[in-house]
Amino acid sequence: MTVTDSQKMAYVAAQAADARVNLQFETEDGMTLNMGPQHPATHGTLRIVAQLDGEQVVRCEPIPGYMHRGYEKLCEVRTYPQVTTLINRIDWLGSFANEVPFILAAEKLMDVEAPPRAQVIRTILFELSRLGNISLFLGDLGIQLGGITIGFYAFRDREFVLNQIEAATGGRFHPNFDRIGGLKDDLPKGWIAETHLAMERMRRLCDEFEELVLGNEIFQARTRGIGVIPTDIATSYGMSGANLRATGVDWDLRRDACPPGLSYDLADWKVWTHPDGDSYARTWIRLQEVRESTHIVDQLLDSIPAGPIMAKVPRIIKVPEGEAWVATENPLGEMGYYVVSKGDLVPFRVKIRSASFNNISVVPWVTRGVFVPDVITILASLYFILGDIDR
Amino acid sequence: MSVLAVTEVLVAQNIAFAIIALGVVVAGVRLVTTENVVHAALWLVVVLAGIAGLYILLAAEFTAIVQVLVYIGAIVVLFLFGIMLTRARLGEGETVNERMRIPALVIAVAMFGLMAYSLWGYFGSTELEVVGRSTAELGQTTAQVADSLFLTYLIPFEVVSVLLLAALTGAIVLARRD
Amino acid sequence: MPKVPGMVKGLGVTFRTMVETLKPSGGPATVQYPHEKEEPSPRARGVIALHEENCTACMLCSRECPDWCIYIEAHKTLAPPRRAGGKPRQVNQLDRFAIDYSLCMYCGICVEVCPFEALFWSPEYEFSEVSIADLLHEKERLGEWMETVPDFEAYEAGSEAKGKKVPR
Amino acid sequence: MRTWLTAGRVIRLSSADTPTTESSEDVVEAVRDERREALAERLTTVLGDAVVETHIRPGDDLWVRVNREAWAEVAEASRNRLGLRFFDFLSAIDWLPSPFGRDMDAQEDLDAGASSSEPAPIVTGYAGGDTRFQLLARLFDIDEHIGVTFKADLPDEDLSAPTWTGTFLGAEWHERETWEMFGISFTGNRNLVHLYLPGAFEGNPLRKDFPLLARRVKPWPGIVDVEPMPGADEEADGDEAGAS
Amino acid sequence: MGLVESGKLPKPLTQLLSLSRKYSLWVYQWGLACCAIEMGSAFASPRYDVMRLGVIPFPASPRQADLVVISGTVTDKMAPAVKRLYDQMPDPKYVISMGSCANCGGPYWDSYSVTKGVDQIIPVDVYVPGCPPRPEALLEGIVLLQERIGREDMADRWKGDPIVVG
Amino acid sequence: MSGLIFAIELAYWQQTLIKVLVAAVLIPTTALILGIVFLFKMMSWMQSRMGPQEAGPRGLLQLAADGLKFLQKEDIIPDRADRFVFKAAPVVVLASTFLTYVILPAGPDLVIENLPTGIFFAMAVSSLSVVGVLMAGWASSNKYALMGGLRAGGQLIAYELPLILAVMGVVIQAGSLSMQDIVWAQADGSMFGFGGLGLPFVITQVLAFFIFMAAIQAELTQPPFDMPVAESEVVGGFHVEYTGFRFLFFFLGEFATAFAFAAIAATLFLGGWWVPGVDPNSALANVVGPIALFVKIMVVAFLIFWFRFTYPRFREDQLQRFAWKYLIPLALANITITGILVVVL
Amino acid sequence: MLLNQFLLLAAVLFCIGVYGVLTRRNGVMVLMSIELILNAVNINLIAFGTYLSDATGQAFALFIIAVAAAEVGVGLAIVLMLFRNRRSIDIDAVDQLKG
Amino acid sequence: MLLTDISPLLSVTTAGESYSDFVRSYLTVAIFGLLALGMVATLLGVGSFIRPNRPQPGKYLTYESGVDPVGEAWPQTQVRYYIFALLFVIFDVEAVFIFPWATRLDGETELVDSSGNVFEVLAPYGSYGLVKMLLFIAVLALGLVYAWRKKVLRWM
Ligand code: SF4
Ligand code: SF4
Ligand code: SF4
Repeated sequence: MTVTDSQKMAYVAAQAADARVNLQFETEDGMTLNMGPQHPATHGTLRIVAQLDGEQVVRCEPIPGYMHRGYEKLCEVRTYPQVTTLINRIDWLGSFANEVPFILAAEKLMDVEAPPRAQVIRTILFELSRLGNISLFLGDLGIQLGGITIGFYAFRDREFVLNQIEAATGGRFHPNFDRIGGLKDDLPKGWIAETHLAMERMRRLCDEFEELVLGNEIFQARTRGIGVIPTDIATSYGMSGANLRATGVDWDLRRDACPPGLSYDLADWKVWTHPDGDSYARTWIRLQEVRESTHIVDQLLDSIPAGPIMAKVPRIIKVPEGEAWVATENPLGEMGYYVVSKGDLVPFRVKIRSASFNNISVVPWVTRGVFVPDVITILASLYFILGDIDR
Repeated sequence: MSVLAVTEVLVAQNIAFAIIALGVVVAGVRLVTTENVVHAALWLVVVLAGIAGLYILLAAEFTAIVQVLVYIGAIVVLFLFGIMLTRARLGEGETVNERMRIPALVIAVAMFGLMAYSLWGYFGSTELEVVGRSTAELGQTTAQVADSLFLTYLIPFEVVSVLLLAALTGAIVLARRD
Repeated sequence: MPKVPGMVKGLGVTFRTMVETLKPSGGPATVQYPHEKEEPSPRARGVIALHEENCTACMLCSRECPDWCIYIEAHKTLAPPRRAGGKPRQVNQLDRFAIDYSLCMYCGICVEVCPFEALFWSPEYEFSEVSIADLLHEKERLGEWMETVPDFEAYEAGSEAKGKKVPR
Repeated sequence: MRTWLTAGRVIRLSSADTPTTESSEDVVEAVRDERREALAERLTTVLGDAVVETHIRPGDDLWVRVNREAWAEVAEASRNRLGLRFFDFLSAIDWLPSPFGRDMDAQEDLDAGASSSEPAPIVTGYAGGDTRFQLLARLFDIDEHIGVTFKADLPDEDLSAPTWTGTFLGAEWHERETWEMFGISFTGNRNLVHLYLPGAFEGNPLRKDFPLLARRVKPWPGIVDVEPMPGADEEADGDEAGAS
Repeated sequence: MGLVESGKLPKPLTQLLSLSRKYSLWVYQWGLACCAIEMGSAFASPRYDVMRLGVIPFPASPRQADLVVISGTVTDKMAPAVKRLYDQMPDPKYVISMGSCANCGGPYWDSYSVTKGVDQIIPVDVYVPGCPPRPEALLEGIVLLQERIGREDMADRWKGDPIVVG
Repeated sequence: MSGLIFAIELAYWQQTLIKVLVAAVLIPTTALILGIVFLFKMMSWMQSRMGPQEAGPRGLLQLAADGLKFLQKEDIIPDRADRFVFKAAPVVVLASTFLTYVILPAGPDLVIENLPTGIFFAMAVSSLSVVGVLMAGWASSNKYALMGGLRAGGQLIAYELPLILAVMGVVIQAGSLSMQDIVWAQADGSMFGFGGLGLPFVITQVLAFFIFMAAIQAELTQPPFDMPVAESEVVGGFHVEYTGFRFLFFFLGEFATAFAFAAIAATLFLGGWWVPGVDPNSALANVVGPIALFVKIMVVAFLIFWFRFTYPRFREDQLQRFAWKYLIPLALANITITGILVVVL
Repeated sequence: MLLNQFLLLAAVLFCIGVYGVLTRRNGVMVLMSIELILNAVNINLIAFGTYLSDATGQAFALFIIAVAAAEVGVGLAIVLMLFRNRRSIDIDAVDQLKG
Repeated sequence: MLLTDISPLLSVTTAGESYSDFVRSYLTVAIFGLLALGMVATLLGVGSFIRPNRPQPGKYLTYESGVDPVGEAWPQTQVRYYIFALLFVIFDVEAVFIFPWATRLDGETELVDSSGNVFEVLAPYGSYGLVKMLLFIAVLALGLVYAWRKKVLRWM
């Protein structure tokens, strides 16, 4: 096996970059702890460099980029349908939710609107991807804290949600199901009933999580009062989603600024907030969110209107000139696309505002002075997906 | 007890003693000469374990186990923590005071000569009469140690508690970061 | 520190699960993979099958594929007329049709854009290879996948979508 | 049916009082958007000359183009005086039309490539613009549910702007990203180092003139392999023409 | 010098040894991108339960691993780490490349920051196609690998040329 | 008697040989049993799956396959490691485990050596593993290993104390340090004048039992006390650099130690090899004893692993606090109360 | 076994300890050498205890172990304090401080 | 080891056994210690015949999550472990003193000579001994309280 020259160069370059970071952190006393790029606590490929005094963190810097795949550039050379299938890999756990804001932005520019049936199904799938995403959070949090069993339960019950997503869209992970002006296909027979059952399973998972982890005194001791983020810090970092709601801000894009094209107003549900802003609060909020999501899905399933699933759009999609910003409440937080079109087959510029990027940039601030084990809980409770940070 | 058996026990004892003594002395020498402080602590473990073996040979079971429990299990650990706290570097060569080496050697050898001379003079080839007696007869069972501690030396025993308390408070005051 | 209830409840959950797993009626959630296989849903995007007769080598799939992983070679020939008496049509004769499954991102765009219903999704997923070159499926292999293509399922109530048929 | 504990404040039901403040759907018909106009007005009064141009798409969004020099004050004033406390993102746009088109080897793209020899005119988007590079940032008011997209022109010869990190802590990473992707530097942000790319990476990927090598090197499978034959092609060609 | 390397071990013994390697593949918990989640499903979901096959996902450090599943996108920034961690695994070691990204760049074949296939930096034993491959597909890849291990020539594997980078 | 010395001498070597062989087979076997039954099977069941299935019938040979596999793994000693200490560390840990087995009685005569200071000896040798762990952590010259080793060291010593102090209550009641005597004391005891069931000390020493269980959980670095080996932080802790069989020594050593501790707990609190209804003086006790002990050990081990698979982990300082603020004062109180009761009653 | 075996071994250890105390500049090493000396004393105590068939030897050995524990505790604390304040555990440096 | 020799039922603890038996039983202990070494050596020795050895650059680098190791091999740690270790040492010593006391608190102890005859019976300590030990424990508990109050039981 040989290695190409470019590979060699990249190798050397990357080593040099790593070394520089190390140098920066190397000081007279204390020790520099490197977590990642391969480290179980960093979901793969985030790198955390922490300068320690004993077990206390003096300075901690996340180093992203190990998963940078260049979406924004790639979007400029792909047609709109091709972009749809690419961007659902950003937050790979809530793939369908990634497609939606982009599609909505394109719809806004083209001035089309999906038919009601498509809107409701879209919303259902959006919530299903949220379930698939956050249920993994619940499991992963347990694993990070040493209670591995809940991880298995989460994976077990998550399968039911994935099954439903696959049955409808054909992809467990990357559905590529959302289309400008509607959806690719209609639901298969029997899907609604089965989804109801899956929701039951999810609620059971929530109960199990509550009993196994959330109610556990050890867990509470590990998370309460750890990693407190005050509201103004959160907004100044642009944190969003459950992380923001855990600081007491009553703000949910689904309710407060739902872009046209999603039908959250058909369901009766609740936005939860928690005043503490600590790791526990973030976990708690997400747990409640899962429960609310199951209720939203249940309600929407019963109110799918009959009708077409696709509005009239030209076969070859050319989006008229203009700029549009659409943000939705994705599982990880606010995800927005700023789409600039020049009336071409391809978008001129797509700025992807992903939630984790902002959420995780708070890490240096919040980990100052905490202990190494707390870094793990804080990271786990902030909940990030590497693809969502690095894009 | 047959003559054969007594000799055999004696031989076994002496072999054991020889092995242990050799180990202890070698480890002790390595302990004071090694450059690496962590290695020194580990040599100390060898010395201490060897000495525990000696205690067993002397039928002092309880102290032997205390030796393992307190010395190896606690004091060495304390040493290791202390070393890791002070960032013991490898091979720095600065740990030995070169100036003192020869004088120290002279002093040590001289002291040993003096002691050996006087010990030999006093005790000559006094036998330790252990074979064929029970540990109780040797006065070394745990129960007898307990009686010695709690009946005979009660005051020192209580003083030990105060001493430990003092050491504890003192060390906390010293080691606390203010 | 540890109050009893929360920790005891947790013990209950794990114990319950264990009992459930061991109960003959409950059983584990496991599918014993190599011995028994779970049927993926009919829409699952496992592998793309090619119905060669339908393909006109129009290149649409190849053009729209974001990964450029469909290789098509064709040449023009004359085909017998559709209706009796008509004049012979000029058609593209497919020489090569290959999908590089090591590169394909399983997005389904090719299947979607094909105007002649020549490409289908099959939920098959067992085609790992020891050598990466074997992941380039030529049209014969793609044709074999056709057998595994499931029929389209019916739609949920209230749908206006029309069901299609899989050519066999 | 909710049996689980409630914690934290009691929260209103979304459907009970979906806030009337957000009215994007209701005012689609409306030509005017009073809320955004009022905000634009306030911005102009607070920022004074710094505002170069504003643009409103009724019921959708507000674009404000400001002076580069006032870039830092814009953030400060927006956050402290206008209530735009939520920091969404900060980035930039390169308005240069891509010299490579879609970077496909396809016929139509080769044409685009050909035309790139003489630079195509730069056309900027909403709220106008005079330069190739434009900063782009978005702030949001969580209480009023209204957001503003800020833009600022950057002259080619001095691609730099004051930093926002003094006001929005989260801007640091965004500025690093922008620096890395566009080569725009931010005075005051001392931490401008590579965020995503390996340290020795050269070039600014999001600039339009940064080529994607793989797309240029790999032969496009569909085009190369077909020998074009003289003579008309019926249905397929029509589609292709449309697809281009 | 190992006996195996010289190929002098009797047949039944090598078979036994191969059998043990086949059924004890400690796999290194390391995911790179979306595929990692499907790998996680295969490892941690009771529905797939990779432990049945003797693939034990305990080790978090490469030192105790036999198998690494490169699941996801390898970026140029990540490539040295991939290589390093592969190096740090003790021989005999196996690699499964999971998903289009790891196979040859996948959806990011034209990206400026993605390595076009992990086999450019480390040798791969089995390629699992998919984006992401279903957990079952990974299981199939593992079964394939196990078959391969079952009949591999130990002497060859032991002697295989070391790969040198840079 | 004296004439037999020579014969006994021979018998001693024969006996010792037998003992060594038995131990050499038994100790790994116990580790394998615990590993298979609890780590692979029970854990899987608790997570609603099946665990290993393919290796051997129902996957029961999984660990055997693992062992054989690890034998074939390359032996890597990192460049920066301190080679000698690196190699010695597993031996120390293993020796600590082996020595604990010496005093475990499986029947009235089935004991390797019935030392008069039995339980005290066990406590002392189990504290040796701290040194081994610190050696491993330090010698790897790896940050995770060092942090893990120090954490483990700090934790092992913190919980060594509750362990020792919890034993004290039993010792007071039994009036002896010998493991056999403790079993006899339980066999001879009576509950409210009813001697049929004896008096397993778990009844009088509930508090001590609780403390003991918590402490062995910590000594085994199992959740909720597994911060030293936490995978999500220090990537396995002190054995992060160990490969192949050297790693397996730690891995299996952990289970062998778990077995030994479970056996100690079973002996101290559940009556050890003694079964109600079997005359402890009869030869039958030597047959039933090991079985009874095994069952009791499995019960205790089940508890240990049940906790392990259920709880998240404490933070390092929390578990230290837990030991110093709760377990140790409780254990001291337990000694006091037991002492008072024993003297007064 | 001769009593002298033990006594002489103790003497050797004692002298090694003395050598260590004199030559080592590292505070921790000095403490370890002191442990050697204390252990030498303990061997003597126990040997005499056994010789005289009396548990007193062990009792005193226990006391010495307790004292040793206290000594190491305080001694290391002092070394640590020195290290914290002066970033060195060279005890000669302390002398210089005095002089 | 044999099934025949049944120990007599004990009502009071005896202390002492023949010196030879005593030393011999500890010989077994030593042998078991060596057994660990022997096992490690044997298994690694066997392994060396069948395991591969393929030195490669990078293989012997310290593992640090896939990047170059940072800083010194043996970095410094912190003080709090020291205090815990110290506390442990002190209390360990205390525990050591409690053990002999615990065996003697209740029940007589018979001392036997080498031929198994009881030559002395030690009386239990009873309440007198209890008070002494409680005093001892109380003094040290004071130390724990002190440490607690000084807040060294939490991480500093
Ligand atoms: S599925 Fe997508 S990537 Fe794969 S061949 Fe079809 S269009 Fe190309
Ligand atoms: S789009 Fe369909 S008909 Fe056209 S080339 Fe592809 S498979 Fe053939
Ligand atoms: S192959 Fe597909 S699913 Fe896997 S990492 Fe790449 S993009 Fe994600």
